[in-house]
Amino acid sequence: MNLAGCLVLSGALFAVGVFGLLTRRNMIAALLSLELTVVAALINFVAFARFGAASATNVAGGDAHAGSIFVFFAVAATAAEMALALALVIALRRRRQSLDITDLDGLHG
Amino acid sequence: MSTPFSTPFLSAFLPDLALLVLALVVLTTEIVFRKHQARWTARVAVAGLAAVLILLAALPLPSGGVAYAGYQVTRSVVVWKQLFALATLATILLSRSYFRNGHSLRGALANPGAFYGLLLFSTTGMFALVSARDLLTFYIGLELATLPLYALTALQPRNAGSIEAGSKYMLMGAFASALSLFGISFLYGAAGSLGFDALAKVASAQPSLSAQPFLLAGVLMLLGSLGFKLAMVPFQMWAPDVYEGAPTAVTAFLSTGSKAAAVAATTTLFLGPLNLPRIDLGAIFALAAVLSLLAGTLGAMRQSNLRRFIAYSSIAQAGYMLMAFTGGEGSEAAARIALQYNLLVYGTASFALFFVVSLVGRSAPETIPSLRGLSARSPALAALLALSLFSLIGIPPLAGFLGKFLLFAVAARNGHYTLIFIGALAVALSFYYYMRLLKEAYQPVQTAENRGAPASAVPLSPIRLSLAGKCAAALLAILLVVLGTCPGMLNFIASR
Amino acid sequence: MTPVSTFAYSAASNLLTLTWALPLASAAALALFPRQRVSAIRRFALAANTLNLILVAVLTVLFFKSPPVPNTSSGGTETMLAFAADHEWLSVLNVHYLIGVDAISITLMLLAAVILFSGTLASWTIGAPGGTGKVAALASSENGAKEFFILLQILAAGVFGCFISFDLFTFFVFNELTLIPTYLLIALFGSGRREYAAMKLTLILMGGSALIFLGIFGLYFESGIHSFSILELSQVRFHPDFQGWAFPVLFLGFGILGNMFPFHIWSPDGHASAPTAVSMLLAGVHMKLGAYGCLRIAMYLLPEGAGMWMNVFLIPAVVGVVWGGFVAVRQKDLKYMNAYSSVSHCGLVFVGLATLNLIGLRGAVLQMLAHGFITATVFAVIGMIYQRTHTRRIPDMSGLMRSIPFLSVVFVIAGMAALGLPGFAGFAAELNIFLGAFAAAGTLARMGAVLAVLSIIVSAIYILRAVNGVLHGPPKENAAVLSDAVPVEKIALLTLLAAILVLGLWPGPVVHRIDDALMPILNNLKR
Amino acid sequence: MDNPVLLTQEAWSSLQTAAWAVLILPLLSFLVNGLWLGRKHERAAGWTATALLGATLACALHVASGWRSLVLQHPELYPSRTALAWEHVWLNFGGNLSARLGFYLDPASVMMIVVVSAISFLVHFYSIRYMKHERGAGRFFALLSLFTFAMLGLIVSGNLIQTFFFWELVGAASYLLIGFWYTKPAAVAASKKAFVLTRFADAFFLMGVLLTGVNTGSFDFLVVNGPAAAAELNRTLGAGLFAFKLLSVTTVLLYMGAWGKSAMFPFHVWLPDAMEGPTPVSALIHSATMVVAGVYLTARLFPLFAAAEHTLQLVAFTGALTAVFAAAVACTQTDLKRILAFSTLSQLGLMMLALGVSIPTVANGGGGAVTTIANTAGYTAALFHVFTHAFFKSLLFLSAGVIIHAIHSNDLRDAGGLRKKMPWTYISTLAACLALAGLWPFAGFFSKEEILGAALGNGHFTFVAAGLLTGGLTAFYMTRYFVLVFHGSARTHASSAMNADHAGAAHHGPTEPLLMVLPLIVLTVPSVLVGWLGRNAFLKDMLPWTSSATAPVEHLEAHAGFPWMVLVATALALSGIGTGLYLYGRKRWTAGYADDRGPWLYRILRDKLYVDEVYSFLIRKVGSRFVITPADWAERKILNASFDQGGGVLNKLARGLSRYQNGQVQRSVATALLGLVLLLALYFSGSPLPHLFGSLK
Repeated sequence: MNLAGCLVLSGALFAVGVFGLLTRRNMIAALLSLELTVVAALINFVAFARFGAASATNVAGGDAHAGSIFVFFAVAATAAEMALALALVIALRRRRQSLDITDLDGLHG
Repeated sequence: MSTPFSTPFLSAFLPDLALLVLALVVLTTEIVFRKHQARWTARVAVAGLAAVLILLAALPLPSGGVAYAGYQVTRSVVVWKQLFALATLATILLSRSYFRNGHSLRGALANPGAFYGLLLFSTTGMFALVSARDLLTFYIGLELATLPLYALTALQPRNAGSIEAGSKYMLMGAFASALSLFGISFLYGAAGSLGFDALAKVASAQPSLSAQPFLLAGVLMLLGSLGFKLAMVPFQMWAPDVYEGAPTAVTAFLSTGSKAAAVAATTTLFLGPLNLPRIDLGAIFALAAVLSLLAGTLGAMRQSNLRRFIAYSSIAQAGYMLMAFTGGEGSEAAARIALQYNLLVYGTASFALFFVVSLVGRSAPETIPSLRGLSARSPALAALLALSLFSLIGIPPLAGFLGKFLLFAVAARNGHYTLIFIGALAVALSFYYYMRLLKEAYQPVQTAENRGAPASAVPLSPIRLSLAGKCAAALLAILLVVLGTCPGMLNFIASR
Repeated sequence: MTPVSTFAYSAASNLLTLTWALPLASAAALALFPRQRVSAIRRFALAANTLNLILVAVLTVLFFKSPPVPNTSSGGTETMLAFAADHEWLSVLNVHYLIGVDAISITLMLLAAVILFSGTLASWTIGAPGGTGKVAALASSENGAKEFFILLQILAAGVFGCFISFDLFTFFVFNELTLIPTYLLIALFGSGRREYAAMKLTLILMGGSALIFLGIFGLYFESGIHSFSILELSQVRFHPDFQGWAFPVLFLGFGILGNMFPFHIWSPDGHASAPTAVSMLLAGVHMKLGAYGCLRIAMYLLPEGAGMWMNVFLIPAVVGVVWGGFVAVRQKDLKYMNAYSSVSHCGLVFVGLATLNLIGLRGAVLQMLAHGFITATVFAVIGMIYQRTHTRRIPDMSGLMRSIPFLSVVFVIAGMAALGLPGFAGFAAELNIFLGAFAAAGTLARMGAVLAVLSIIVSAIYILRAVNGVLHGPPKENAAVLSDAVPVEKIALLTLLAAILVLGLWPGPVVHRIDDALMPILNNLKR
Repeated sequence: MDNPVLLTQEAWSSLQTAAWAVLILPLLSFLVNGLWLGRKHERAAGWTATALLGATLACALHVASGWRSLVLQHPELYPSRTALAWEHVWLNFGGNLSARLGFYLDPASVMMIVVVSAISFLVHFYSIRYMKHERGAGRFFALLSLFTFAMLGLIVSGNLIQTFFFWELVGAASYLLIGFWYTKPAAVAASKKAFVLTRFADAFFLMGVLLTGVNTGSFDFLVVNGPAAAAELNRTLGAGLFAFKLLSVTTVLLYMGAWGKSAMFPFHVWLPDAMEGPTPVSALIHSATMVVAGVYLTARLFPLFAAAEHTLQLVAFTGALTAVFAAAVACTQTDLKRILAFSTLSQLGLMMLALGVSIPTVANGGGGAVTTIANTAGYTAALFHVFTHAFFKSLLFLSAGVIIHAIHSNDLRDAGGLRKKMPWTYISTLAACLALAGLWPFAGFFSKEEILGAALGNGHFTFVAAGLLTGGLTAFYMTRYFVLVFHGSARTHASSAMNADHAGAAHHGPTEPLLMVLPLIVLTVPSVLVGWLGRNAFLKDMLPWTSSATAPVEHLEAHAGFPWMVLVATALALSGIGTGLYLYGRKRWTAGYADDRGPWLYRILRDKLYVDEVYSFLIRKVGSRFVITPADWAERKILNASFDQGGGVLNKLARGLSRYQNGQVQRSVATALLGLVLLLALYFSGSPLPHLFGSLK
C-alpha cells in the first residue's frame, strides 16, 4: 500500500459517508454515515503518519507519531459527539415517534 | 523550556484551569442545593466567572507571552478570553429569569446545573481554541466549544422546536467537525507536523497554493468547518432554524459567544500560520463576505419572526467581520484589533437587543409585531432598542460605526474598494430592515383603536423593569454610546 | 508626515466646539423636561437656539474683523483656519478632532444658525393641541413637542459639527449624526406618506454616504501619510489613476446629498412630508452640506480628478437646473413646487462648481447661502399658510392676500427673491454663476450657461403660478377668517428676509472674504 | 478714449447731493408708504408721496441745470458732454470687469430724468383724487414710487449690469402695479403675462450683457461703445453652417431686452392687456417711462449697434412693422385705454424706426464697421420724439382716466357728448390729439418730421412710406377717438350700467374733479410748446457719444427733398382727420360692429391679428404637451419609480431566499458542500469573480 492508495480509500469512504448523510431518511443511518466520514479522516491521518512527507523527508520538527496520537483524541471527541447525538435521538423518539430527518422541517422560512 | 509548574506558566494557564474547575463545580451544585437550585447555581457560576475575569486581568504576563507544548498565552489571546468570559457572564445573567415559571411562553427551563455547566464547558473550549499552538489543541478546543451548544439548544424537551433545532444543529455540526478532521489530516500531511510553526514554514515555502494540493484541500475544508461556526455563506443555512428553536439565552450565546469563538478561531488560523501572501484567500474571504452580507440582508428584509431576524442579522454581521481577513500581508495586528473591538461592540448591541426581546417575550410571541407600542409600554426599553438597532446598523456616534469603520479600514489597506462600497451599501440597506423593528416600537397603538380595529392582541400592560433590569439597561445604553465616542477601550485593545 | 501647520490655539476654538456642543447639551437637557410642559420645552429650545445664533454671529464678526492671513509660502494651497484647534481623538486611526473655520464655513454656519433660530420659531405651534404637530405617531396621548425639539437639536449639532471639522473622519461622523434625527423627525412628525418619504430619503442619503465612505478610505490609504486631516491631504499629489476613479465617487457621494440631478428623487418627497422646521433645515442647510463637501473635499483634495470629470458633471448639473424648473411648473402642492425649485437652484450650485474658475466658485458659494435663506423663507411661509388653511394644494386656495396680508407680502418677496430679482441674494449669486459659466472655456460650458440663463424664465413661470394662484384672484367663499402672522412668526420671517436683503444689496464684504477662502482651492485646481 | 470725468471739483458738490437725492427720495417714499403710512392713513400716503416726488422733480431740474452750466457750456473740458456724478462699486469680477452703481450724466440721461420725474410727479398728484375711494391706496403709492425709483436708476446707469439690475426691478414694479386689483382674475392674468413675457426677453438680454462683459472685459457703456470693444467682438465663432459673427449675435441679444420691454411686434401682446391696471399706472408706465426704456437702451448702445452690420436694420424693420400694425389695429378698438395702448405701440415703433435709420442704407455706402457715424439725425429724432410723446401721451391717458371716472366704463360706445360736461378735459384732449396727429404748431409735428427727415436723409424710402402711413392712420383713429368721446349724443350702451364692477368708480363726485384736471392743464402746455422750443436744443446737443469728439452734424434741412415731405405728411394728417370727422361726426358711425359682423379686414384687425391666439397655442399645445408633461411624467414614472422598482427586486430576491430555506437539514448540508466545491472551482478557474472584490492596488 502506498500513500496514494490510502488517500483513495479515505476519499471513497468520505464520499460514501457524505452520500449516506444526504440520502438516508433515518436519523440513526445519518449518524452512521457521519461516522464513516470520521473514519475516513482517521485513515488519512495514519496514512500520512506512515507514508507522509514527515517520515520520508524527515523534515526537521516533523514527527510521524503526531498523526497516530491525533487519532486517539479524534476518536474520543467523536465518541462524545455520538453519545450526545444518540441522546438527541432518544429525545426525538420520545417526542415524535419517527426518526425521519425530512420531518424535521417545523422551523423554516 | 519553562516547566509546567514554573510561575509564568502557572500564571498564564490559571484562568483556564479555574474555568474548568468552575464548570465541574457548577455541574455538581445541583446535588448540594435542593431548593432554589437555579438561583444558587447561577450565583456560583457568576461568582466563578467574575473570579476568572479578575484572574485574566490581574495575572502578570511577560510581553512575549508564555508557550508550552501545544498551548500558548499572549496578551492578545487574553483579550479574546476576556471577550468569551464576558459573553458567558452576560448569557448567565440573561438566562436566570428563564428558570422561573411563566417567564416565557415557551415554558420554563429545567435543570440549571446542566445548563450552566454546559455553558462553562463551552467557554473552556473557546479558551483552549484561542490559545492553541498546534492543530491538536485547536481541534480539541473547537470540539469542546461546539458540542455543549448542541445540548444547550435541545434543553427544552417540552418545546418541539428545541428538539428539532438541536438535532439539526447536531447533524450539521457533526458534518462540520468531520470536515475539520479531514482538513487537519491534509494539513498534517502537507506540513508533516501538527505545530503551527511547521505549518507556517510549509505554507510560505511552496511557490503557489495550487502547487500544494494537500495544503489547499486542508485550508478549504478547515475554512468550511469554521465557516459553519461563523454562519457565513454558504454554510449559514442552519442558523435561522437553530436561533429560532433554541431557548432565548442560548440564542443569545450563539449569536455572541459562539460567533466570537468562530472569529477567534479563524483569526488564530488564517491570520496566524496560513496568512501568507501566496495564499490568495483574501479574494475568497471577500466573496464570502459579500455573499453573507447579501444573504443576511435579504433574509432579514421580509422576516417577521424576531429570532430568525436576529439570525439573518448575525449572518450579515459575520459578513462585515469577514472583511478583516482580506487585509493581506502585514494586516494581522490591525485585523485583530478591528475584530476584537467589533465583537465587543456587536456583543453589547446584541445583548441589549436580547434584553428587550426577553422582556417583550414574557407576554407575547417573539415576533416583530409584538414590539408594537413598546414606546408606550416602556419608553426606556424603546430607547434602548433604538440605541442597539442604530449601533447594529453602524450609525455614528454609536459604537457600531467605529467597529465597522475599523473593519473597512483593514480591507481598504489592501485596496478592496469595491468590497467597501458593497459593505457600505449593506449598511444602508440594513437601516431599512432594522428600522422595521423601531417602526413597530413607535407605532401608535391609538390608530389601531381609532381605526375601529379591535385592540391589538397584545394587552397594553406597561413593562416594569426590576432594579437589576434597570441597571443592566442603563449600563448597556451607556456602553453603546461611550464605546462609540471614547477611544479608551480601543486604545486598550490596540495596546495588547 | 508634513507637520500640521501650527495654529494659534485660541480660546475661540472652544467657542467653536460650543456651536455643536450647545445644541447637543440642550437636547440632553430637554430630555429631562416632563412631556406635558410644552410651552416650557418650546421656550427652552428657543433660548438655546437664540444663544447659538448669538454665538455664531459673534464668531462671524470676530472672523470678519480679523480673517486668517493666507500664507503664500506653499504656493497658497493651504487653507488658513481661524479659531483652529487640534486634539487627537482616535490614535489607532490617527483621527484628530481638527476644527477650524474659513470664510465659506463661517458663512454657512451663520446660515444654519439663522435658519435654526427661525425654524424653532416657525414650529411654535407644534405639539400644541390642534397644532400641526399633533403627533399621530407617538403612542402616548400627549403631543410630541419634547421629542421634536430633542431631535431638532441633535440635527443642528450634526450640521454645525460638519461645517467646523477639517478632519474627514469627524466630518463623516457629524454628517451621519444628522441621519437618525432626520429620519425620526420626518417619520414621526411628518405628514402625508411620511414613513415612505423618510425611508426613501434616508436610504438614498446613506447610499451617498457609502460613496463618501469609499472616497475617504481611498484618500486615507492612497495618500501615503495615513491621515484624515484635509489640510495635510491637500498638500499630497495623488496618483492620477487614483484620482480618476476617486473624484467621481466622492463628487457623486456629496452630489447625492447636495440634490444633484439624477439623485434628487429623495428631496421632493422628503420635503413635502417633513414638518416645517425640518424641511427648512433640510433644504436650507443639510443640502448645502453636499455642495460644501464637493467643494471642500472632492475638488480641493483631488484637483486633477476635478479637471478630468468636471465637464462630465456639468451635464447633470445643467439638466437638473432645467428639469427642476419644468417639473415644478406642473406641481399642484406648494411644498413639492418649492422642493423642485430647490432641485433647480441646487443644480445652479453645481453649474457654478463645474466652471472651475474664481467667479463660478464664488457664485456657487453665494448661491448656497442665497438659496439656503430663500428656500427656508418659502418653506416657513408655506408651513404657516398650511397651519391656517390646512391645505397645500394651489387650486384649493385663492385670494389669501386679503385675509393674511403680512404672510402674503412675505410670500411675494420670497417668491421674487427665488426667481432671482435683483436686490435679493438670488440675483447676486446667479449673476456670478452665469458670468463664471460664460467665462469658462469650451463650447459645452457655454451651452450649459445658455440653458442655465434660460432657466430664469421657467423659474418665473412656476413661482408666479404659485404666488398668483394662492394669494391673488377672488377669495374663496368658504375661506374661514384666517388670522394673520403672530409676532413669533413675524420675527422668524423678518430675520430671514433681512438676511436675503443684506446678502443681495451688499455682497461686497462677504464676497471678498469668500474669495480669500477660495484661493487655496483654486491654486490647487491650477497646479 | 476718454473715460467719464468724475465730477470731483468742489463746485459739483451741490450737483452730487442733488444727484443722490433724485434716487433716494422715491425710494424713501416707497419705504415710508410701504411700511408705515400705507396701511394706517391712506390719505396721508398720497400727499407724502406726491410731495416727495415733487422734491425729486426739483432735484432733477437742479441736476439738469447744473449739468448744463458745468458740462454743456465747457466742451473743452467735457468733449463728449458726459460726466459721472458719483460711483460706488457693488461687485468686482477681476480685472476692470466690475458691477458698479453710478449716476451717469449725458444729454440723453439728463433729458430722461427730467421727463420721468415730471410725469411721475403729475401722475402721483392725479392719483390722489383718482384713488380716493380705492382700497389699498397706500400700497398703490408705494409701488408707484418704487417704479419711479427703479426707472430713474435705469436711466442714470453707466454700465450694463446696473441697467439690468434696475431693468428687472422696473419689470417687477409694473407686475405689481398691473396686478393692483388682485381680486380681478383678468388683472392677475395680465400682470403674470407682462412679467413672464418681459422676463423671457430679459433672459436673452442678460445673455447679451454677459457675452459683452466676458468678451470686451468691461460692462461700462463708454468702453463697450468704443471701437476696441467692437473690434474684439468682431470675430466669427462656430464653423460652417453655424458660423456666426459674435458682434451681431451679442447686439441682437442686447436688442432682445429692448424688444420685450418696448413691446415691439412679436412681444407686444402684454401691453394691451396691461391696461387692466389702474389708469394712472398706464399713464406713467405704459406711455411715458417703462416702455420707452427699450428705446433708451438702444440709444445708449447706439454706437455698438451701429458697428454691427444688420442690427440697426433689424431695429428699423421691427419699428416700422410695429408702427403700421399697431396704428391699423388702433383704428378698430372699442376700449378707450386699448386705443391709447396701441397708439403708444405705434409711436414706439416710430422711435425704433428713427434709431434704425441713423446710418445710410447699404446702397449708399452704409453697412460695414462704422467707425464714425456719419449721420446721427435718427438718434436725435428718436430721443426728441421720446421727449414730446411722453407729454401728450400721458396727457391722453390721464384724460381717459377722467372720462372713465365719469362714465364708469372703459368702453368707447358708452362715451359720447361729454363736450359740455368736461370743458377742460375737452380742450386738453384736443391739444393732445392734434399733437399726436402731428399738426404744425403742436409738439408731435416737429418730432415726427425729424424722424421722417432722418429716414429720408439716409435714403430709407420704404421706412419713410411706413412713417407717413402711420402718421395718416394715427390722425384717423385719434379723430375717431375724440369725436366719439366728446361729440354726438350721449349714447347709453346697454351694458354701461352693469359693468361698474370697476371697484373705484361707484361714486358721485363732480364729472371733472379739479385735482384730476390740474395735471391735464399742466401737461397741455408742453404738448403744445415743447416741439417748437425744444427742437433747436435737441438738434444741437442731443448727439450720441462718439469716439471722435467732433463729429460733423449735418443738418437735414439742407437736404433737397425735405420741404415737400413735410407737406405730404401734413396733408396725410389732415385727410386722416377729415375722414374721421366725416365718418364718425356726420354719418354717425358707431364705435364698432357687433362681434362677427363687419368686413373681414375689420374683424382681423379688431382681434389683433390673432397673435394672442398663436401664443396660447404655443404655450398650451406645444409647451405643456411636449415639454412640461413629459418632464413631469418622466419624473414620476422613471426617476421616482426607479427607487421603488429597486425595492421590488430586492423583495422578490428575499422571498426566493426564504422559500429556499425550507428547514431541511440535508438541504443545508448539500448547500454547504456545493459552496465548498464552488469555492474550490472558483479558486482554480482564475475567474475574475474573486478578483472583482480583489485589491485595486
